[in-house]
Amino acid sequence: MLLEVNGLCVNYGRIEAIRDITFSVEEGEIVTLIGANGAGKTTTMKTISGLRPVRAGSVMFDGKDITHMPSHERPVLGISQSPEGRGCFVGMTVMENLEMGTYARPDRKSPAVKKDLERVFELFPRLKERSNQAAGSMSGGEQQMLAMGRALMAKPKLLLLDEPSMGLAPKLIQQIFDIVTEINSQGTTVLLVEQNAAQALKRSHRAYILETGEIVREGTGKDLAADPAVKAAYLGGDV
Amino acid sequence: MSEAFKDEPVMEINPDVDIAPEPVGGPIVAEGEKLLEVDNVTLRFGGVVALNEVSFHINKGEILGLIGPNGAGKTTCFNVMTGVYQPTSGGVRYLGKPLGKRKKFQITKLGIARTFQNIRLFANMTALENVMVGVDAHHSTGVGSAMFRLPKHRREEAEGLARAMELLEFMGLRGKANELARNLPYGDQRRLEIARALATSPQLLCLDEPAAGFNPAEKAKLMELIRTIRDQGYTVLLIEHDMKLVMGVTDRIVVLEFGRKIAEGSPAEVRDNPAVIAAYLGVDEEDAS
Amino acid sequence: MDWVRALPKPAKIVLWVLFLVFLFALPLLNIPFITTPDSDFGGVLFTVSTYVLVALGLNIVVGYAGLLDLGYVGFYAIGAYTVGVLSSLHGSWPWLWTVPVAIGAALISGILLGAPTLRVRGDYLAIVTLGFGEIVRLTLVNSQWLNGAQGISNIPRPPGAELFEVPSLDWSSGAPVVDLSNTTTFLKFGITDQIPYYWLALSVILLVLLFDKLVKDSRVGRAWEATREDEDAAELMGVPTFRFKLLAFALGACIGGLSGALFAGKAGFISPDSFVLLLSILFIAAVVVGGAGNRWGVILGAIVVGYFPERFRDFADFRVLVFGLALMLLAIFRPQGILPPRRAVRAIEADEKLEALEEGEVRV
Amino acid sequence: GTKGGDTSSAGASGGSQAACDLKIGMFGALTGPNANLGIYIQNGVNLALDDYNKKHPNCQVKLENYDSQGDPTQAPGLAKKAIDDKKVVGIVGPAFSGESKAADPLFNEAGLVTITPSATNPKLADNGWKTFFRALGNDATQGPAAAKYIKDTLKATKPFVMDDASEYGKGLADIVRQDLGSAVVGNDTIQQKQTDFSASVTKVKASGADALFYGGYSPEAAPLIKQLRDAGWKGTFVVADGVKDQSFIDNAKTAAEGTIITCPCVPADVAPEFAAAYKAKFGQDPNTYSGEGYDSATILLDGIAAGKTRATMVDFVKSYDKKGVTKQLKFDAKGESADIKVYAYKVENGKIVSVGEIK
Amino acid sequence: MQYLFDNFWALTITGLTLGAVYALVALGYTLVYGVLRLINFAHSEVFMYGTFAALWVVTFLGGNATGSIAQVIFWIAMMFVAAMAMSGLIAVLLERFAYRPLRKRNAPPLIALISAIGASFVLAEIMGLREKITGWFGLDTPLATYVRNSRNNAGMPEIITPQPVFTLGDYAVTNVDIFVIVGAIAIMIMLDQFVKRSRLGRGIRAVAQDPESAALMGVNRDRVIQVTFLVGGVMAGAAAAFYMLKIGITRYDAGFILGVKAFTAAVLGGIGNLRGALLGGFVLGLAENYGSAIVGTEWKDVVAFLLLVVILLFRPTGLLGESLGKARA
Ligand SMILES: Nc1ncnc2c1ncn2[C@@H]1O[C@H](COP(=O)(O)OP(=O)(O)OP(=O)(O)O)[C@@H](O)[C@H]1O
Ligand SMILES: Nc1ncnc2c1ncn2[C@@H]1O[C@H](COP(=O)(O)OP(=O)(O)OP(=O)(O)O)[C@@H](O)[C@H]1O
Ligand SMILES: [Mg+2]
Ligand SMILES: [Mg+2]
Repeated sequence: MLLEVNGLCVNYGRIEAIRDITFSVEEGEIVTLIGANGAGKTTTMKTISGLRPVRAGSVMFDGKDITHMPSHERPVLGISQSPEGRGCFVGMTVMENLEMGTYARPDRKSPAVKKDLERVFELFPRLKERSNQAAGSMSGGEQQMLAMGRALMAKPKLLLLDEPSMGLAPKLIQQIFDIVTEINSQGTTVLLVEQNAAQALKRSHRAYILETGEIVREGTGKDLAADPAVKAAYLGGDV
Repeated sequence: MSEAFKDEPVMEINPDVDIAPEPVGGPIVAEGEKLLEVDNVTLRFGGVVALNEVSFHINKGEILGLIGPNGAGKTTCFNVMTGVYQPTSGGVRYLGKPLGKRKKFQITKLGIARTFQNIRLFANMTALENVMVGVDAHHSTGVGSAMFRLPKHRREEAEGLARAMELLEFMGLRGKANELARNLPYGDQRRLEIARALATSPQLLCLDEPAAGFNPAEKAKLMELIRTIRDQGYTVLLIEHDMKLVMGVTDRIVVLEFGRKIAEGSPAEVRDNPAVIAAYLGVDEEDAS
Repeated sequence: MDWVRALPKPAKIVLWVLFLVFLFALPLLNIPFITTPDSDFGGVLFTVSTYVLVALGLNIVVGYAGLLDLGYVGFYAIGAYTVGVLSSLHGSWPWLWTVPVAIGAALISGILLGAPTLRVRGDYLAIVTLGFGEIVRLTLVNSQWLNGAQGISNIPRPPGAELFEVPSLDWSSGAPVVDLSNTTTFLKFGITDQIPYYWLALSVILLVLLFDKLVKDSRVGRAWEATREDEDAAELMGVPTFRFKLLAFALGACIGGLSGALFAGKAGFISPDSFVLLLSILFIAAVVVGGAGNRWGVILGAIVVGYFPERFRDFADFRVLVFGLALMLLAIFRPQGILPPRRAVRAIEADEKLEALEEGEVRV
Repeated sequence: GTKGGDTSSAGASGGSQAACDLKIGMFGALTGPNANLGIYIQNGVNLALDDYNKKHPNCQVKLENYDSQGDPTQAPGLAKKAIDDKKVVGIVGPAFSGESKAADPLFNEAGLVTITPSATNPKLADNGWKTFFRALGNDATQGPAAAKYIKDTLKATKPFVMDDASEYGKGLADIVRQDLGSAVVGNDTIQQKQTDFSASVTKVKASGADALFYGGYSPEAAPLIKQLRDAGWKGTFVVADGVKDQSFIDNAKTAAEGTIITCPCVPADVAPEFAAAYKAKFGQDPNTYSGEGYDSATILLDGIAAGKTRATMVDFVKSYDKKGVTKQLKFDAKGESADIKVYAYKVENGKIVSVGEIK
Repeated sequence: MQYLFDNFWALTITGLTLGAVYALVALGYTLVYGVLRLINFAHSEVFMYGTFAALWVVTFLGGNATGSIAQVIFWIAMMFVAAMAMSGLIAVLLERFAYRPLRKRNAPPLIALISAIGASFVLAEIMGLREKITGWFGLDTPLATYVRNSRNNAGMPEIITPQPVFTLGDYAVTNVDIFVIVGAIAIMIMLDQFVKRSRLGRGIRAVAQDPESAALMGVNRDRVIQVTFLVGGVMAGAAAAFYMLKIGITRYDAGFILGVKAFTAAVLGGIGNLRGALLGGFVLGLAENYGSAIVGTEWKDVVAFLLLVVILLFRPTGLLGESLGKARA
């Protein structure tokens, strides 16, 4: 198991954002969390990357208990997140943002970094075009690409993607999912949060459905995608 | 909805509440006539041409979709229309008159209101106060009338409060009137943004990706909301990437790519336009919905 | 405070009236421990009142409109000097006439300073205003027309009447005894007795408080708050943010000028030494420590900053040190101020719960 | 200490015998940045009090301190406090001119006598305050003396005059300017707390001045002369009593050598007994205005010994005429010292030595 | 005006030496502002402690005007080491006790300003009361040389007399002038390189712009902030050493005015921008000297502030202010 989440509870003040959730991600998998607004998906992601303190439960990564590890130490282990709302460094250029992605990489001075940069530019030519533009002046979708590119630059073992398709054009959404599949096939484990559930389920090995802070269902991507109840609630069957 | 899932409190609106724009003076065009014209607008940021000789117009009473790939210039277009940026060349005409170098707040007073791609509420004010700020756009109470509680002040406060409560009621936010904006759930915040924009009694309401981060069920609700808003007498300009929503709600669509207009027409026309498919929709369209 | 809110309206009014009477009687009551042992209590109360007044004015600028003004003492000085110049140095106007002119002069200087600088980004405003405060002081020191460092003496006192004598209390025997030998003449603005000046300042504070409340609870107050929260968004919602910022600045300046005029009328002598940069900083401290944006909070803050150094003169040389420590501790333990503004209260409650939970969790 | 006990109340009215629980006040900066001057005065006052209390073991007088920190805004509250304390029959102070302006109107109104040992602004005496007395010469006497010294003794032909824009410094410098007249080759004003004087140094050097009169205090005088010497200026530095302070030499080091200091204060050798007693008690030589402090207190104590009360003290001081450690203690109608001498001092080998009276 | 031209070089060189000190102190403001978006009001005290460290170490080592070249170099070196160490230490303590507790409580930025003001009072007063405080431990007599008259000026023994090296116009440029100007620029180049090489600069900006995202990238926020304070402090220490070489006299409240000036310099150059601090410092130093030559020395500070206002009107983010950093509507 690369990631094991056990009985996790997280609060915002009195609000219990997630209650006793347990799930795991195997090395090499794509696992998706789906759920309505406010179900606690983002909170789960933030907790895994250490941005939210844990009230109860534990998070294990690669066999190591990281429940209380400070967030900035986790990228060193190989956890990288593309946060919801992008979180680009608005005052830095696109290039500097991408370089920030390598901040915690032990091999940040090696030529491998250059290769990765080329790869990101290949995936998102717009970023190459605009490598000297301030991230804050990029369009919403461009910033989303940048956030994803930055996460890729970290060469993580576990990539956390929080709604990577938000604000992207339909054509690009396809591409994003292709990219996710591709980097996964190259060995990166992915934990994905998506509103675009149909696409996400199709491409993931397993998925969990989160509802008001609890996991209410789990299964393989295909099974869930075929489940009529899931279809009705999350896949945009006719409402 | 299947009983397998608890009944999620998907945003419920009260479409029957009357929230028609307050008559705030000035000329009003008839239904179906040109409300706003974007006329040959070009905008450059250094080397980047964000808008390149873009022209289109919005008719009174319609829902116009503005779509295009990321970075095509849609948000920039909003920014030009609301006075955030001055176009390098060309201009915007509203009710037949150029906007010129008007300040942002003056344009709002003329009747153009907007929401933001990233939510920008007044986070530490209550929902009601957020909406009241919008209502205040057409008020003129100053220090003097507030200090002496002149009749003008009292009338404006009373009317403003009534309208703000109506808007909250309409959006289904009445119960949250006294919550701080920053404590509202995401969906409520999106709706509060719309309420705040409506509070300025705009002729034209510009929505920038209002459905971002919504799931299909929520998107369907939003679609309904947008229609109701139009039916109450507003004209709506909508930026959105969700094709189902755009196709379902708009009367007409303008497509931008690399700052240029590449297509314009009814949803059906645009959907089948090969240039739009190539630039924006992608081939595997059925999959995207 | 909640139990006050729960009371019926007549009871509330009675409470308020009693409280006001108590405030006016404070310098006569000579309550042990509260009364400053090492400096005249009436004088200290007057000083505290000027702090309160200034803090109320600065609160409009800092607390409501969110503009960091580190040069507020400049307006205070302009108010005082206007009075000094017109009533003593270059004219012989009665004090009362000079007050509106002082307010006007502060207003104009507020607009002159604000118009060009309020367009500057928020953080930069701090240093620009700080510079303004220094420019005012340096001008006072170096301008011969304003009598330079010598300052202005013989400023006339406010007009008064001598109606009746008010006795004070004496506690030296342990219990309060009415002391008829130590009385204050109502309403004689004399030289030695400072209590009538306190009464004057207190009355002005009440007026300003009323003004503050009326203006804050209106479109103007909302516009300030919106501007502070997100200037661009406010502008796009139809708020002419620049105008409102300038308005806040000008109103703040007026109140600063008014406090200066009061100070000049009581002191009778002013010099540039009374308007040092440090005062600006203490003013800001009063507002922030009390709770920027909450008028009751800033009043408390002003009392902390104005009263405690006088009450604890025993610390002698260690006064400033202790004061500095107190500021640090207040900042750490009341980060939102002593009485945070209403909007923050709910947020804090949530945050505090969260903190408690988090702390619990760490120990687990 | 012993208290007067039963005799105390009788004394006040008797007229011949002293009341026994009276106090005198010391008003000035005892803490804060300007505390030094206040403490030198306080030492002098304490010495006088010791002398008195030794002679009147059964009828001690106490000292009440009013620590204004030199701040005019704090002064009125303290003055009121002193006035309200009916046992206080006289005040030594206020020490500075600014606080005097703020506090003296109160003392005047209350009829509480003040003898200032150090506030030298000439205009203080022009306010018609009945309770105002000054135990030393004011700047109007010191200024001309300084100008005279520059003209006659130094024979400077190109004097430069500088001040610190303070009431004291500028007032003094203006008098010097006036007396030197057209000979002055340049003027400059610096600000208190300034530490870098490069612009002024350039100005002095460019003027070719052979003497510089500086009206101000030692915290600025020390770095000023240091920077002038560093820049190679060779003229004579002339300052007034505000700089007469060992710290000036400690800080300016060798640059202070040769500095001329004028002061309406007596050199230690004029009152050797006082100097010895002071040294014995405080472990150092008497400093600026210690002697004046001693004299001022002595006048008030003599008044107490003569059975004066607050109400009668003013007339007592007015008609006082005795030799003190600094001069003949006698006041004119405005409260100014009738017997004023200005002395010149010089910094030699790290010490301030007297070079005699300026006549 | 004529006077300005006649003494141009004298005003320029002395303005530059002063500007160098401003610039070094300004760095501390700029660095901290860059990461925390707040005015580190107590930075002036960090500088002031450096001046005392320099003074004490020279006094302790028995520095005097007649030392050999080697001795003088040793004294100066020790001065810098002591001042930089002391200022660095104070800056780190300041961060630890005045800022970190607030950050942990998510305090609004304004309250941090108050905490800083409080800390500034505390630090200045501790220095101003050092005689009394050491007195509690009976140390005031043995340490008399260091603590006596603690409210007064304290002068450093002269270890180097300015010697003219060459003349520019009619101004004899001294060894001290050259040392201060060249030294300050050299130190700033070193800092610039350090910030680049160490990723510190990027870490600072990342933390400033989005602390959460920065943590996701592996940036240790507390560490970055601490190092920022340390570096700012060390720079202030260097400034303090230069200042003592040139002015030679300090006092417990010597930091205040210099701090205000340095902060002005930081804003002038574009706060948050290291090179801006350098430029701002020199511009301010020169402007003060030229300004006082034109309108009179007493208006020196007025000139400085007016210049600031004018520059901000035309360049709202300072001379070299970042054009980046604005979020979009
Ligand atoms: N900063 C916050 N303060 C208080 N409550 C919060 C905060 N952030 C989230 N919450 C609450 O926690 C719950 C879970 O939120 P979370 O953001 O994890 O949901 P989500 O599943 O990611 O939703 P979305 O689809 O909107 O991104 C919600 O009820 C939300 O209102
Ligand atoms: N201030 C600016 N400086 C430089 N380039 C800018 C600026 N603002 C926008 N741009 C560029 O202009 C182009 C249009 O941006 P805009 O935000 O209008 O795109 P959009 O159509 O809204 O895209 P999205 O769907 O991703 O939000 C983008 O390439 C963007 O990078
Ligand atoms: Mg989310
Ligand atoms: Mg956009």
